Formats: sequence, C-alpha cells, structure tokens
Amino acid sequence: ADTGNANTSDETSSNQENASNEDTSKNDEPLTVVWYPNESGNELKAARDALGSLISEATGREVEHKLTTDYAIAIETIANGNAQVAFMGAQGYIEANEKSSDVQPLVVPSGASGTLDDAVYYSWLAVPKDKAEEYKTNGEFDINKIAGKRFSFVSASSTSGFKVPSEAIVSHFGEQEEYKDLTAEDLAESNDLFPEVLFGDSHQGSAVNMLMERSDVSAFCDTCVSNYVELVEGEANTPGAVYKVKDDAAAPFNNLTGKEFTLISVTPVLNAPFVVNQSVLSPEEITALEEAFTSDETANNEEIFVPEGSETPGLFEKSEGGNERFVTAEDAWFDPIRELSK
Amino acid sequence: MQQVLNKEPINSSVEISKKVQKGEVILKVQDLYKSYNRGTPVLQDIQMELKQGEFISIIGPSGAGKSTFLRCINRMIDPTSGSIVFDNTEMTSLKKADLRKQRSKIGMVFQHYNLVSRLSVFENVLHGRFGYKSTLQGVFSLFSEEEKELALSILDKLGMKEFAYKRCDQLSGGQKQRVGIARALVQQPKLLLCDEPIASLDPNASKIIMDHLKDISETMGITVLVNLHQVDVALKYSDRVIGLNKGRIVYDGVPEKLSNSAIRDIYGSEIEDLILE
Amino acid sequence: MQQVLNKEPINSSVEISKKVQKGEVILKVQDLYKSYNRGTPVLQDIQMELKQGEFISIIGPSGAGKSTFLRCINRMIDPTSGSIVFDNTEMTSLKKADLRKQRSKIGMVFQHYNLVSRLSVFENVLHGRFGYKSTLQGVFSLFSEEEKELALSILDKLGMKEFAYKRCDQLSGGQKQRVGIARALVQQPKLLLCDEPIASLDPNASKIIMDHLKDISETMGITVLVNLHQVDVALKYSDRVIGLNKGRIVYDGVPEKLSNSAIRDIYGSEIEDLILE
Amino acid sequence: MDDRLDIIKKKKIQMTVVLLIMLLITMGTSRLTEFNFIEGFQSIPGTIGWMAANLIPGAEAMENFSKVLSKLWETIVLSIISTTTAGLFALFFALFGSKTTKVNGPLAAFSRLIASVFRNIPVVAWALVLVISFGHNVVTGYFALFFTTFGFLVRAFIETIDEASMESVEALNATGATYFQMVFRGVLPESLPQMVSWLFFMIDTNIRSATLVGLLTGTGIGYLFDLYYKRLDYETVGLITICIIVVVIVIEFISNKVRRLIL
Amino acid sequence: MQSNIKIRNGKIQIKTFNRSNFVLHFILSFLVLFTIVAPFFLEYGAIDIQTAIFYTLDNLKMMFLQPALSQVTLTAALYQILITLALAFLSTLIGAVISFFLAILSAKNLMPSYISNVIIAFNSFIRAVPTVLWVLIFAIVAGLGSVAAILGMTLHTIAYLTKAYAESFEEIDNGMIEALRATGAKWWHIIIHVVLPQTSSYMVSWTFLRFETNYGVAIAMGAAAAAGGIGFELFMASSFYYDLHEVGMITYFALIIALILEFISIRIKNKLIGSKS
Ligand SMILES: Nc1ncnc2c1ncn2[C@@H]1O[C@H](COP(=O)(O)OP(=O)(O)OP(=O)(O)O)[C@@H](O)[C@H]1O
Ligand SMILES: Nc1ncnc2c1ncn2[C@@H]1O[C@H](COP(=O)(O)OP(=O)(O)OP(=O)(O)O)[C@@H](O)[C@H]1O
Ligand SMILES: [Mg+2]
Ligand SMILES: [Mg+2]
Repeated sequence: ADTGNANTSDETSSNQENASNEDTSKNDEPLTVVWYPNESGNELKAARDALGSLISEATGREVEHKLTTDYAIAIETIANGNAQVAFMGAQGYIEANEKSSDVQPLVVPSGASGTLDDAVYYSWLAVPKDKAEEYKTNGEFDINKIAGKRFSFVSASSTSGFKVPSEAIVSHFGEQEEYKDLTAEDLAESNDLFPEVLFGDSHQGSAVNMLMERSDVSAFCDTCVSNYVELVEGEANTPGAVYKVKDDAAAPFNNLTGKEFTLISVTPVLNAPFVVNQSVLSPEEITALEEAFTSDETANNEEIFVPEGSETPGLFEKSEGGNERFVTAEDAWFDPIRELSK
Repeated sequence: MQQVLNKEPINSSVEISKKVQKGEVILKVQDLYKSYNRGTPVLQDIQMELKQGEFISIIGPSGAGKSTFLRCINRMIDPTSGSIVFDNTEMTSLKKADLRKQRSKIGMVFQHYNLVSRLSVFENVLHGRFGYKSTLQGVFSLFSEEEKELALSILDKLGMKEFAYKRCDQLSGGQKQRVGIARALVQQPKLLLCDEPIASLDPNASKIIMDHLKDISETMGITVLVNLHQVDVALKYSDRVIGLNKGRIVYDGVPEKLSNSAIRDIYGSEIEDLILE
Repeated sequence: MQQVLNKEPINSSVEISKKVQKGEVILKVQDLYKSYNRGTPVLQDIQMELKQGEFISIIGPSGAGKSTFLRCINRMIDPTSGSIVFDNTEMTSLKKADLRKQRSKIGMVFQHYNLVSRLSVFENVLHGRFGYKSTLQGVFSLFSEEEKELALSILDKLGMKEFAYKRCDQLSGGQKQRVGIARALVQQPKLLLCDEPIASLDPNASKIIMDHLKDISETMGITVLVNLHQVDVALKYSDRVIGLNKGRIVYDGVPEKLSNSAIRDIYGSEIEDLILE
Repeated sequence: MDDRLDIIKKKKIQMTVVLLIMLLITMGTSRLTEFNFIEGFQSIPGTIGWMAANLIPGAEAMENFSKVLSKLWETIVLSIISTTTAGLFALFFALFGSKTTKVNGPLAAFSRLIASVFRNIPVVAWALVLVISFGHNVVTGYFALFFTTFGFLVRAFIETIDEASMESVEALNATGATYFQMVFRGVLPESLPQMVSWLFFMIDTNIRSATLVGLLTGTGIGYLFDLYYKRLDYETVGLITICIIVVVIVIEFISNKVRRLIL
Repeated sequence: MQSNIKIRNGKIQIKTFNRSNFVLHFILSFLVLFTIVAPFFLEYGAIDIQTAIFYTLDNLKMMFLQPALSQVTLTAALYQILITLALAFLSTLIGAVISFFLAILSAKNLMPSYISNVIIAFNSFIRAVPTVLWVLIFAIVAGLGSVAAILGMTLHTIAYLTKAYAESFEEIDNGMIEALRATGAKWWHIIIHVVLPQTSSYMVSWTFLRFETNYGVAIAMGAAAAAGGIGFELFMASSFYYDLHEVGMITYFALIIALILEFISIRIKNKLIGSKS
C-alpha cells in the first residue's frame, strides 16, 4: 500500500482541486472494503490482498478489509457509507441500492467471453438420481411435478439458493388457478405447493438435505458444491445432468460419498458485482478504480484470476483459453434480479 | 419398660417408669485420636465409658474438640484411630447399611437446630424415623399410625403439640430446639448427643430445654451427652462432668468435686483471655 | 474535660477524668407516639428526661417497643408524633444534613454487632468517624492520624488493640461486640444507645461488655441507654431502670425500688407464658 | 502509631495496583481490538435514533403478526420443555456435584466438569452437529437449548443446594436416613423454591436466546427473526423483538410473583 | 387425639394446607404436565431418528476425537483467540462498571422501589433484544469493527450483571447498613465501605461467569461485526467448509478458556472470602 501511495500521490493532489466536495479532506483516511462471508475464507486472503493493493494503488488510500459473517451488516455498512467498496451478491446489491441509490455497481467478473453476456453462474434444482424419473412428463423434465414435494432452499437471503429458484417457481405455478395467490415469500414456509420447506443454511446444507432424503428437491448453486461433486452423465448445467459425490468428499458429504443426483432445472444467475458508495468516494476515485479493475494487467493477475486447475484457490477463475476479466456494469444490468424481488 | 423401649422400635403408648437404674455400659471409647487433614490432633487419647441413663456434660474452651468428639461417636466424621463401641457394636469399622442402623439408635440435637425449615414441625419430627424405614417409605413419607402417635405424644410432652402443623421457619429459637429434641427422641435412641443445645437461647428457654433433657435421661433411661459452654449449667444438671482441653480429657468426675483449680485446668489460660480486666 | 469531649470532635490523648458529675439534661422526650403503617401504636405517651453520664436500662417483654424507642431517638425510624430534643436540638424536624450531624453525636450498639465482616477491626472502628467526613474523604478512607490514634486508644481501652488488623469474621461474639462499642465510642458521642448488647453472648463476655458500658458512662460522662432482657443485669448496673409494657412506660426509677409487683406490671402475663412448665 | 504498615494504606496500595493492572489490560486489549471508548459512547445516541426510525412496526409488518405469534408459541413451548427436562437431569448431576450431597469426590468433580463442558461448547457447534443430523426441526432446537440449559442449571442448582441444605443434610444423616430419604425429605424441600426460581430464569433466558438458537437451527421465533432480518425487513424484526420483550417481561413478572409466594 | 390434630380417613395428617407449598406444587405439576402435553402440539416434519442419531454420534466423534486445525495455523488460531478474549474482556469490564452503578440503583434495600422498577424494566428490554440486532444497530451507527461488537455485547452484560449484582446487594445484612447510617455516614460511604467489601466475592464470581459467557458470545459477534476473533474461523469451518475437525479443535480451545476462567475465579473468590473456611 505504501508504494501505491507514492505512485499516485500526484494524481490525488490534483484531484483535490477538482473535487470541491467534502470528500477531499477524507482522502488520507483508510478506505474500507466489505466482504461477504462467502469470500471471507482464509485461503482467499491472497486474492483479497491482491484486490486490496489494486484499490489502494488506484485511490492512494490505505485499504482496510472488513470480513463479516452477517449479510445484513454488510449491506447496511455499504449503504450508509461506513464502507466505500463492497463485493456482494446481485441480490445484496439490489437491496443496498434500494436503501441508498449512492450504492452503484463498479465492475462484474465476466464469463469466458470477456463480456457481460455470460457473466453468470447457475442455480440448480436437484433430486436424487433414482427418483429422477418421477419428475418427467413424456421423457422431459417437468417442473410441475415438484408440487406436493418436500423442498429445501439455502437461506432466505441467498440469491441463487432462494431468490432465483423461488421466483422461478412462483412465476411458473402462478399461472395455474390453484396457485395464483402464491408469492415468493410464501415459499419460505410450508405452503400449498410444498407441504414442507427446509433451509440448509448453506448450499452444501441444502444439497445434504436432498441426499439424506430429508427433502425431495433441493435448490443450490453450481460453484458452491463443485469441490464435492463430479459430473458423471450428461452436459454440465443442463437438466438431466447427473452428478456424483466424490469419493474423497469432505464433511458434510463424507457419509454420502457415491450418492448421485440429477438436475431437473437450471437457471442462470448474474455474477456478483463490486459496488461502491458514491457519496464517500470522489468521482475521480471511482474512475480510477474502474480503470484499475478493468485493465488487462488485472485480468492477467494470477492472484485475482486464477488459472483453471491451479492449486491456489482464488476468487475468480480463468478457464482454459477463456478471457475472464472485470467489465463495467450498469445498474440496469441487474434489473432481471430486481424484477424477482418485486 | 426399659426393654420395651430398647428392643421394640415402636411403643405408642409411651408409658414411662419414673426411675431407671443406671448400670449397663452403653458407650465405650478407647484410645480415640482424631486429626483433620493430617494436622495436629484435635482429639487425643480419649478414654470414656458411659452408662445407661447417665447425664454427662462436656465442658471446655472453644476449639477444645467437643463438637469433634460428639461427631466421632455417631461417625458424622471418621476418627483417625481408636475404638468406639456403642451398644456392643464397634462403630469405627461399620459399613454403610449397618452404620445407618446404629445411627438410628443415637439421637443428635444440634446447636442450630438443623430443621428442614420449610416443612412442618410434625414432618420434621417424623424424620427421626427414617432409620427404621426403607428408602421408598421414607421418600414418600409413609409412616404408620403408631409412629405418628409416638411423634405426637413426644411433641405433647415437650409442650409443642399445638404447633404440630406450623412450619418450622415460623418458630422461635426455643421452640425450634424442642422440635430438634423431639426428632431425636422419636428415634427412640439409647444415646442422645447434644451439641451446645442452649447456646443461642435466652435464659428462660435454656432452662426449659435443660429440664427436658434431664427429664428424658431420668424417666426414659436414655443416656444424654451434652456439650456446654456454661459451667454453672453443667454443674447443676449433670451426673458427671467431663472437662476437655486441647483434645485431652483433663477432668472426669462428679460435678461436686469440680474444684476451681480443675476449672482452671479445663479452661487453661483461656480464662484470663476471656475476662480481660 | 467534658467540654473538650463534647465540643471538639477530636481529642487524641483521651485523658479521662475519673468522675463526671451528672447534671445537664441531654435528651428530652415528650408525648412520643409511634405506630407502624397506621396500626395500633407501638409507643404511646412516652415522656423521658436523660441526664449526662446517666446509665439507664429499659426492660420489658418482647414486642413492648424497646427497640422501636431506641430507633426513634436517632431517627432510624420516624416517630408518628411527639418531640425528641437531643443536645438542645429538636430531632423530629431535622433535614438530612443536620440529621447526619446529630446522629454522629449518638452512638449505637447493636445486638448482632452489625460489623462489616469482611473488613478489619480497625476499619470497622473508623467507620464511626464518617459522620465527621465529607463524601470524598469517606469514600477514599482519608482519616487523619489523630483519628487513627483515637481509634487505637479506644480499642486499647477495650482490650482489643491486638486484634486491630484482624478481620471481623474471625472474632468471637464478645470481641465483635467490643468492636461495635469501639465504633460507637470513636464517634465521641454524648449518648450511647445499646439494643440488647449482650443477648447473644455467654455470661463471661456479657459481664465484660456491661462492665465496659458502665465504665464509659462513669469515666467519660457519656449517657448510656441500654435495652435489656435480663432483669438481674439491669438491676446490677443501672442508675435508673425504665419498664416498658405495650408501648407505655410503666416504671421509671432507681433499681432498688423495683419491686416484684412492679416486675409483674412490666412483664404482665408474659412471665407465665415464658416459663411453660 | 503501630510499626506495622497501616492496614488502610496497605489496602489502598493493593487497590491501586489492581486498578493499574486492570487499566493496563484494558489498554492492551483495546489496542488489540482497535476499540475506541470515545467513539463507542458517542454512537449511543445514534442507536436510539436508528431504532426509533426503523424498528417501529408499521401496518405492513403487522400483517405478519399471526405468523409471529404462532412461532412465538413454538419458542415458548421449546423453552419450557427444554428447561424442565434439562432441570430434571441437572438435579441429579447437581446432587452428585454439590459439596453437601456428593456421593464421592471423583463423581462430584466429574459432574461439575460435564456441566462446564455443556455450558461452554459454542451454540454454533451444537447447532452444526445437530442440524447436519436432524435438519431444521424443532428437535434440533430442543436439543440445542437442552444442552446449554443443562450446563447452566447444574451450576445454579449446585450453589442452591450448597447454600440451603448443609444443616438439614447433617441432621438427617445423623438419624440414619438413606441417601434418597435425605435428598427427598431434606434437600428438596429446602432448595426447591430457589430451584423453581432458577427454572423460570432459564425459561426466560431460553426465550431470549431462542433468537440465536433459532437462527442456527431454524426453529421458533428465531427462525422468523432470521428470515426477516436477512431480508432487511426491520419493521417485522422490530415486531418480533417487541413480542419477545412482552413475553420476557410477563415471565419475569410471573416469576417474581411466584418467588414471593413460595419463598 | 386432641383438638388441633387433623385426621382424615382414620389417618393422622402430617401436614396441613399451606399456600407456599400449594403454589410450589401447582407450578411444578404445571411444568411437568406442560412438558408432557405440549410436544404433541408441535410440528416435527420427518426425522429418521436412527440415522439422525448415527450422524450425531459420527459428527461428535469427528469433533471431539479427531480435532485438527486445517484452515488456520495454530499461531493464527491462538492470536484470534486472544482477540476474542480481548473483546469478551472489554465488554465484561465496561458492562461490570456500568452494572455496578445500575445495580446500586436497582437494589431494593438501597433505593426506593420506583427507581429500581424502572431499571428492572429497562433491563428486560435490553435483554430481550437479540445481541445480533444490537450489534447490527451499532454497526450501522458506529461502523464495522470492535466498537459495534463490544457495545452490542456490553448491553447484555449490563442487563445480566445488574440483576446479579443487585441480588447480592439485597442479601447484605441490613444491620450493617443501619449501623453506618446510625453513625451519620453518607450514602456513598455505605456503598463503598459496606456494600463493596461484603459483596465483592459474589461480584467476582458472577463477573467471571459472565466473562465465560461473553467469550462464547464474542465468538459469534466478533465475526458478525467484522471485529475478528476465532469466531470467524469457527464460522468458516462450520458453515463454509463443514470441517468438523476444526470445529472440534476450536471448541476445545473454548473449553480450555472456560476452565481457566473458572479456576481464576475460584482463586480470587477464595482470597476475598478469606481464611474462614
Ligand atoms: N472440618 C474441619 N477441618 C479442619 N479442622 C477442623 C474442622 N472442624 C474443626 N476443626 C478444628 O478442630 C478443633 C476442634 O474443633 P471443635 O469444633 O471440635 O471445637 P469445639 O470444642 O466444639 O469448639 P466450640 O466450643 O467453639 O464449638 C478446632 O481447632 C477446629 O479449628
Ligand atoms: N418495621 C415494623 N413494621 C411493623 N411493625 C413493627 C416493625 N418493627 C416492629 N414492629 C412491631 O412493633 C412492636 C414493638 O417492636 P420492638 O421491636 O420495638 O419490640 P422490642 O421491645 O424491641 O421486642 P424484643 O424484645 O423482641 O426485641 C412489635 O409488636 C413489632 O411486631
Ligand atoms: Mg463446637
Ligand atoms: Mg428489640
């Protein structure tokens, strides 16, 4: 962070002339970055630090990382300006943005194409393999069949483990007379559609619910369980794909090795953005941040975009021959998710 | 009569012969030593024989070992060495069940009464019968009518019958002490141990209690062994006085022969300490 | 000498004249009534005059109002009506600060000693000086050397100097009571109120305490007012005996004139109640 | 004056040393955690403002009222049954652990240790073990509450027994009573009122900690709290909190009344 | 049998109706009945008890028989524990100081009851608001970090300790307070010189118990408020990696800390109580 300071000192001092708001006086103060629990693991420290020095170089301010285990606290913190930068799920961004329109997306990690088009991951609905046939009509997987089953979500604040699947389910069943009053909120508890609703508290937990047959159908996301399962049949991230729990899977899958499950529905979910609070950063700082994030140098930084197959875990992965990088995103890009909450 | 009291645990119509001859040795203590936590001995070389129906007082300065001695007798604490033969049974080697049985024949009256304060007088007195009961009978308070009548007649004798249903925390000190005595008597013991039974009572109540104890030993033939602080009381009531100092018996004889120099022996330098000017 | 004690709160070298003439009225009680919670009066129509250096005992059955009376004098409880003039000041109308000042001139000795058991003898005695201290001085235990010497000299006089650093929970009853007296004396009071100071002591300790109290009134000219249960003790020590029954004064005079019939008046039917058989 | 060090001075020196040490630890720990006292106390007025602005339930939140009530009921039931059952077990461990009623030393040390272990295993750990096995279920909530309650009640009961029963235990032993006679007729009558008072205290505590436990095990009011908290629906969170406050105050009131009646 | 003895069905009653026992039995029967009946009104969903128990045991085995650190190094873990301890210490300390003053205000023997009722209600309010919510509120107002965590925990500490302290204050023998009032001592003198020394051992014991609890709370709250500490590792290990071995290890650390605290607490307490027992 110190060298970063030296490099950008000229820039920051010239900024002060232009930025005639109260922020100028704050420029020496440390800049706070809030991380969600998902990205707070120790093995990601190197990745966080790499991003931290990136931010610090861009703004000339020291960076303090705040790792919280509580989503609500993270959202409130960025929304009321106690933090300047945050990395949060799309759903979290929507909520922070609703609380304060000063919160705006900065960049989003792209897909392999290097654009926003495939900046997504996937939310699955999975059932045990031996029961998969029950969810088919005429050989095709049919979401209508989940009516009357025991259902497991991740947690009420999860984008891919609750928001996306519940909205998908409601919009599907809402067209039927029987369920027309059903709302996504109702799905959080036993309801007309699901006699029993469980929460796994984590994606792993939700998967375990299904594998232990406490639930018939579980929702969870692809990346969250990728360490524990492997594809054995079909094409990844498509309905009908069969996954098996790896033989050396760690807890909580350690007693479930070899069990197989089938995807009956797959929904893409928008990638998580880095967001800034504009009221506590000067426009110059934001521009500098944007430039730093989207630069080629960052895209090639192996601590940030870890090459596929590498031993060191990272926040983002670069697939073979892929062009993953940070790309700027507008607030409007998140509208599909925002629609879900309405 | 005496036999009835001793052999039969229950004797509801408590008829009492007016005078029981003193004779048979009921307690024999030999070479008793006691030290706490391997420290200096609190009791040393105690030899003692108590006869049936005797009234004996133990006097001695604070810390002399009076309470310790009483507690050794019914094994509330274990003596370090020596022999205690009560009612022809060696106490020191007894195992649990047998010890319980022996204990039920030894009543104990405490300085602080040690009543279960939230229970009624009646219930507290009946606790004295536990030694004769199976666990379940005791736990569910299954007492026979005879036992209840025995308890009532003892309460009556101590002038406490009208308080039978009163909770013990509502009694005065003297009344509580009488409940304590009743509890010990309902055991129909052969030996009654009293640890400073009048220490916290006013002179009137003290007199009542001492009179009762004396009466018990005389009319029921129960041996009564009392720890006392008040020399004058000891002299007045006892058949025999035992003086204890630093864990040793320094006097054992009739009260009439207890000279001033013997008292000085018992209380040692303590007397000067107590009366400072 | 007498003036030094009264006017000057500190008089380190405690020289004491051997005999103080009794004279000046120090406490004058008129038409005192007290009832708790608007119930029946506990004290009725009390008239009393105490002179400097007098030794007065109040006797009476339990519940007669002895403690209540003592507590009214230093306003530990508020009388319902009547006047109490102590040291030329009407006590009943005093406000907080003035009341504290008056209280510091009245020592009180309690039946249960009421010492702070976790603190040393010395500290407990010095508590008697709080009445002369500001809040901060008291909170930080800022006592002058004179005060400490005064406390030590009083402890010395009561034969307790060697225990000065001992914690109060390690003392015997008689010793505790002497600490209680020392605490009251270190206030350099004009009046000493003692509520059953010997009720829980053995005869030896009782004698020592009563001797001390008597000595204090004789040599230091302090008026001593003692509640007692023991008639014989009252007769032996007092210049004057006051008999209380059901809240009324039924006797007020020298002990020599207290006849058996007067005692019956004081204790009423209670005597029969107390001695049950 | 005495040549020994004045006891008052000695105590003052002791106090000063203790205070200095505390001050040092305080400074050390606030450095370590970057805690700032002034900042801390300055933030207090703000919290009151925030609560007033956000936690007062409006009409929308009130729509959830019936849901809240039904979950509240579940929480109350869980708290009570976990407390009573834990109390039953705690009673026996406390009997074995208490100085006055212990059977032997090793057993006493063992039951105290067990209690301490149950008290101090983090709720998170309990919840984790149980949630993996039992899933989100009232049974999970029940066990999580049961274990912590048990740990605490053993300690509370031990102190109650030690305090209340020394003398009656002695007296009953002297009459030749058996262990259980002594316990049921001597110890229990003496300490039961205080124990009941502890039970009430724990019911009350469990209802409050049900938010934490529920949040981890997905049961009772804590589940709802978590649900609305994670949705940032603070008004409903406020409604839930108010419900808990009301229940806690009612229980405290009952417990005080009962205490006065039975003690 | 005589008049006051109650006989029902030919049997002598050993106790009569009394309200406190009636209420006690009523409450206990209610709780027992409730415990038996209420579970039938809960919804359970499906649990396979057999597998559930198998999994529980298996998980416990992993936790306690095979503890290991995998994500964190031992030094890092110890450092984080130190931070958690520091958080717990600060919130206990601040809480204890504030509680002391609040407890004085809420002790019924030191303050009028309307003041104490206000404080008690205030406490109930604080306690009923979940700690997470307090931490959230402070995090919003004061920002992420130790301030939010410590203040959030302090509030519950205050609520708890105020109650505990106040109850020990209420147990102080009123006589001691009275004795000091009688010397003319000020209110603060009484607090510092009676209340503090008499209750310090209880206060130490309660405070350490709370310290122990706070350590547990600090694990969760330190992590939530981004103040760091071992809770972060625990959170990651439990809900992110499902690493039961690591959870087990961290749990062992928590247990060791608790045992050390209990040990220190007993040492200090014994020192304060003194050489009495
Ligand atoms: N449980 C114990 N552990 C260690 N020492 C003890 C114990 N009980 C008593 N002592 C010591 O044994 C000695 C005798 O005590 P004991 O209680 O028998 O005296 P005592 O004659 O009854 O005195 P008092 O008249 O004061 O009741 C004392 O020095 C006492 O300190
Ligand atoms: N705080 C109180 N509230 C109501 N009544 C009280 C209170 N204190 C004492 N009494 C009643 O006042 C009467 C006199 O009590 P007091 O304590 O003055 O008697 P006493 O002469 O000191 O008796 P004892 O010799 O037993 O100490 C008693 O009937 C008592 O019940
Ligand atoms: Mg003794
Ligand atoms: Mg009185």
